[in-house]
Amino acid sequence: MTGLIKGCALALAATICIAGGANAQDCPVKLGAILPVSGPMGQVGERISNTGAFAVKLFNEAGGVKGCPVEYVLRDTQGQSAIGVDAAKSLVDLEGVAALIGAVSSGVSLPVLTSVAVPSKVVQVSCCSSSESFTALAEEGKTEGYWFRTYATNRSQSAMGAKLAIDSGFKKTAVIYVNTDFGVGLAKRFEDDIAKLGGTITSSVAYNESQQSYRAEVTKALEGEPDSLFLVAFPVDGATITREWLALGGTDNLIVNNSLRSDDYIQAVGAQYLTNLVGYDSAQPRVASVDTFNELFEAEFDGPPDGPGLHSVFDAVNVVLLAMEQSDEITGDNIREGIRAVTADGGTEVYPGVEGIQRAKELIAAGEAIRYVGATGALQFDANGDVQAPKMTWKLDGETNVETGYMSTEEVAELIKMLDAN
Amino acid sequence: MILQHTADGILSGAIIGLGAIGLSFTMKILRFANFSHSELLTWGAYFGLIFISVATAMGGFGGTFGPLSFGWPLILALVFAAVATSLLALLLHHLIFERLAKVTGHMTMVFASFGVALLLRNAVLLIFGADPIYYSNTLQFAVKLPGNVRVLPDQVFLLGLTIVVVIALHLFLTRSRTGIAMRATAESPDLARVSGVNVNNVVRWVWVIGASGAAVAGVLYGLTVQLRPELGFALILPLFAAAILGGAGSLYGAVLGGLIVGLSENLSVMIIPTTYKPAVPFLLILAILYFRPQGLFGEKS
Amino acid sequence: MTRRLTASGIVAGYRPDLPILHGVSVHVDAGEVMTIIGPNGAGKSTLIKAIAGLVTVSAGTVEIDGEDRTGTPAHLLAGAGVAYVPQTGNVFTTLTIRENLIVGGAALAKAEALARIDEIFTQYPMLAAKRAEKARVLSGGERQILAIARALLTSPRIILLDEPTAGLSPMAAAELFDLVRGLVADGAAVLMVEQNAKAALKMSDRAYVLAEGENRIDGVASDLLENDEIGRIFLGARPEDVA
Amino acid sequence: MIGVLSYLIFFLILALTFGIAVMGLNLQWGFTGLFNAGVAGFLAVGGYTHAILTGPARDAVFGGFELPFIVGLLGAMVAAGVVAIIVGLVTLRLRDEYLAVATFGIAVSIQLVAVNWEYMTGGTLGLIGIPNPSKVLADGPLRQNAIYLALVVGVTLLAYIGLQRIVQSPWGRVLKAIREDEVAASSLGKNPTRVRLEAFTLGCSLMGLSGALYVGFIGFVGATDFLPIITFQIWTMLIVGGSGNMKGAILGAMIVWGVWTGSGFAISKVVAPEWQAQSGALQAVLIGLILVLTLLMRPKGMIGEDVTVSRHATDL
Repeated sequence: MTGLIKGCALALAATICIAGGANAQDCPVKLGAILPVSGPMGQVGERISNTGAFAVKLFNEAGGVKGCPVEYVLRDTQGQSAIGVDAAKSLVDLEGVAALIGAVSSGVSLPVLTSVAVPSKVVQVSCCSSSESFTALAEEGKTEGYWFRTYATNRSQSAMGAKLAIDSGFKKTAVIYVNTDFGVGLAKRFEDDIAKLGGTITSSVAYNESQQSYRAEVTKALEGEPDSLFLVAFPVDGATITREWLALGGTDNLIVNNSLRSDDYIQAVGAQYLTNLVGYDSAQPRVASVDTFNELFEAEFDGPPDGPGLHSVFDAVNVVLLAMEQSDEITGDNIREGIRAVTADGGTEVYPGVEGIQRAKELIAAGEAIRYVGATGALQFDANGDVQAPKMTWKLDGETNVETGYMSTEEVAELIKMLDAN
Repeated sequence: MILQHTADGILSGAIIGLGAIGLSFTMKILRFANFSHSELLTWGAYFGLIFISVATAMGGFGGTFGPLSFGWPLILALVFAAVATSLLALLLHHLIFERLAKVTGHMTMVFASFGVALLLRNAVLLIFGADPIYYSNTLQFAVKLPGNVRVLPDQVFLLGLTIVVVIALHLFLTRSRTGIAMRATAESPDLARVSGVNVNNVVRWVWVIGASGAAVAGVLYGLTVQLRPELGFALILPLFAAAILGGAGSLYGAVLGGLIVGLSENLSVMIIPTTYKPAVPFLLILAILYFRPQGLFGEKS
Repeated sequence: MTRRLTASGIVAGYRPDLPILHGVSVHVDAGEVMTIIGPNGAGKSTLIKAIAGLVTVSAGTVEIDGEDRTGTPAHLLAGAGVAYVPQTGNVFTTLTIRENLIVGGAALAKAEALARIDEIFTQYPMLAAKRAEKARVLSGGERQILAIARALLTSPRIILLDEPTAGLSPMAAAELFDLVRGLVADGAAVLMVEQNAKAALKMSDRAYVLAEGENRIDGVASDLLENDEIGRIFLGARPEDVA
Repeated sequence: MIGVLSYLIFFLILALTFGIAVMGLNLQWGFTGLFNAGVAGFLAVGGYTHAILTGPARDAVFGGFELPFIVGLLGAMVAAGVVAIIVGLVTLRLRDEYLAVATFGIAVSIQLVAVNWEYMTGGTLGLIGIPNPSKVLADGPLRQNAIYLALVVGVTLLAYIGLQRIVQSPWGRVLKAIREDEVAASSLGKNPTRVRLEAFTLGCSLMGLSGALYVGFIGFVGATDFLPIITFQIWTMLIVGGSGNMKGAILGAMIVWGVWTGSGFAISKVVAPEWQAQSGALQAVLIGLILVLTLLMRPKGMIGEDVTVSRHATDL
């Protein structure tokens, strides 16, 4: 067994070496991020990560948390659960972070939550995980309140998709959806919702991600001669499917889910082929805070913040940092309470950006309540850590996407209530 | 819809068949399952992209052929990709596989091929990024054939090119001394050696043919769909299924195997959920290994 | 008389740590048929493969026409006038007869090879008649002839035969031995491994007896036919080995 | 230093959990010469079985038997073993590289089943709330993880000692004989196919056990937990540690998992966040390089085989 003991010693030494910098000092304040910057979700993950880093940068320009600069410590999950869990654990234990941003896919966020965040009493805020399993876990009390997400769940998305199809006058809709918890959940709900609104589904076809071609799926979805296609996909695969769909003679009456409101998707397909496309997206409420974020983002990245998870990761970072600012001592428990405090009704509204954050810090210092209103508008976390968001609909005008409709949080809630009642 | 699925199957089968030729030869002559072969498709596609980008930057050669979405640059890109991918394969052979073959057994080379696959795939990611790329952003619309079947003109070209490649390879294998030596080596390397065949040379030719086939398949695949770093990786099982189905070392076997795999995949969605489609090549592998381990065209050992 | 082949102190095996030959020495002169006999597992085939360059020689030397060729790759030996016909799998069954011969001429320039193939076809009309057929259709005896014809294509000076008569009818075996005698008459040297010791000794000039990877006895073939010790060496082996 | 200790415990839990699968693979490859390219599939079978047996009941999903932890572990071994027997009966008489391709396909197919068979696996949502026994026994993540580590160490030792006995038994010698020369082994009256099947099954059971320990620790199992790349990671562990040696298997697991997490840690320290997408690819390149270089420079791994017998020298 000497080899084994040597191995242990080696691993121990290595861990201590690399952990040399870790300690419990107050400055800088560390914020952990676990995101898939490489692997199948790399393209999406990288933009999300950069936006998160941007939020931290702005916060630091406003003076940081409690006078300390914030360090954004990113670890790559590569989309693998074991690597994500390990990364989260090392952020918590070795870097001493009190809050985690991430992950993107629910398959990584869930194990991180159950095996790292909750046991270590660390807050985890995801920008993008949409699985209904989180709500179920929270209802069972197993998240202990450490779980939040700034991303609206599937319920409102399917309702929007169905409403959009009916409002556009489509009668027979085909569905092609990504075979993940996100896509499956959304497609199922959509089928129910559109039936209640009087539409029909000609076929509903799941696809596995990262295939080179989707001819078989597209051909199958073309059966029954649909007059429209509801596409639930991410930009890369979504573009492939759309191109094959159009090339094979599919209708250009497309309804797309929120993650396809992205330049990557539109450029890859070609805007000239997408004149009849309609889409919806969460967020973008009619408040100044959203414009503030959009301007900040454009100035930093030379392009609009179109793409999945960008608004929501920005807000995830901000609510966590404000919650830290609000706390006497930066602990997971305090952040957990703080997030609810800085998003509670009745506080003075504060916006993102250097000035907004500075104002928030002044108010907190003065002992006044604040209400953060950010890139996704006024966040309202329910008991399970979920948010509802207002919705918008959009289409393309030339190469740029323009808003065609808006539903406030209340209107969305009413739509869902109507659908659920039938 | 069965006609449409059949047409789709034949067209995707042609690409799988082209890609599988090299894999089949590697399994037979180099005697190991090369899991990095599919990455040569990826590299071939990206080499083609480099050529087209440079050609376009230099003013291009202008125009497209009739209903096809491309012109001369793509034809030349096919040649360039085949040459460049062959050089890459020879480099891998020289740096890794040849050395390993000297010191260890062929199964160790399978391990190594997995490592090489990981290296090649991530190198593409590093150099070209994860975003999908198109040779041409113009969308080509399908032509309606009798029986309500829709095919893209590019895909018809692809099918034709596959037939040309197979005929050329057939002539090479039956007419040239190198081709005959290659078939001899496939059957018995030792007997070939004592007959005066330089087996090392033959092995290099195997890499060149395999890499060229992979490069052509990769470019054509990139043409009909798009380029991304996982292009080849997603095809591993279909390629192996085609090679094993046809019988290791068999040219026609690989191409026919590719067609069968393409057809089965596309027709399968009529009876099973589309999400189980990736398992179809695997089921074919199991079936053929169970009933006819030497493959359809393979020689019994 | 010219010394064609000298192998001295050969140590060889399929794995470096498990040598099968422990220092075997043999030599063959021009115009000579030399036979190696011995019980199963004596290392006869290994020796012949070591000389042909198929088995790595870890100690000892192989000289061909006075030149040290130890460790030369098999395909270069073929060009240097060494021909080897293995016991099994001695033709390419998936190739046509003509293609088999083309492979046999791999070490020659193309025109020369084609000319030699024509000569062979004149010499063996049976092969010419079936030139476009796959070798797998040939009978055992026909395959043996094709195998030797393929080996002869380079006009070798040293011919290594591993059990050429295995599986052949007595008549076919006799024909084959005639063929072999004809080869040495033209100045080649033949080194042959045979299980059929008696028949082989009858048509050989000299012979070596190997056992357990070592030289045991050697001498003029006709003397060995009467040597009692041979029986003892073969004891424990299958009875037909000494038949 | 509490943090370092806490992370170290966590690291060892995962590394040793993988180590058990590496030992299973070692039995198959290092001792029997069986090329199993479907490790991820057998981990998944074990993980899901454990989750089904020990997890809480859910609507519209099979299972939720809430059985004791140990039953989950044993059940995982049995399930993985049964799958191995079915797979083995079809594939084990094949040539090596066909076995590699077939097992690779099995892993892909098992993952497809995991994603799509909602009634059994929870589909894309996975199975949540799998109880971790250490949570009942102690308070606080450090103590809980320490208890779980003790459990994993115990299981690792059991597996190690058991395997050592097995490979040194007459049966173990038959394994090596088959690996070295199948024809010779069968001429000695051993049925190589049967012995290979036994070794394959036992090795896969260990992979099932490893999957169960992982799921029991994480408390969740989902379809993305057992991607094909896991197979590659487990292999690299075996090659780096040295195949044919159980100590090497465990050591290799620690080294490779250490490099993987260590390089991730180092990248997060050194590389600016906006460049990390490239770094992730570099990390994969690093592991690929380690594997290829180990094969080229040190084919016997960190620890060579117990008894040196040169291997597969006759393969070519």
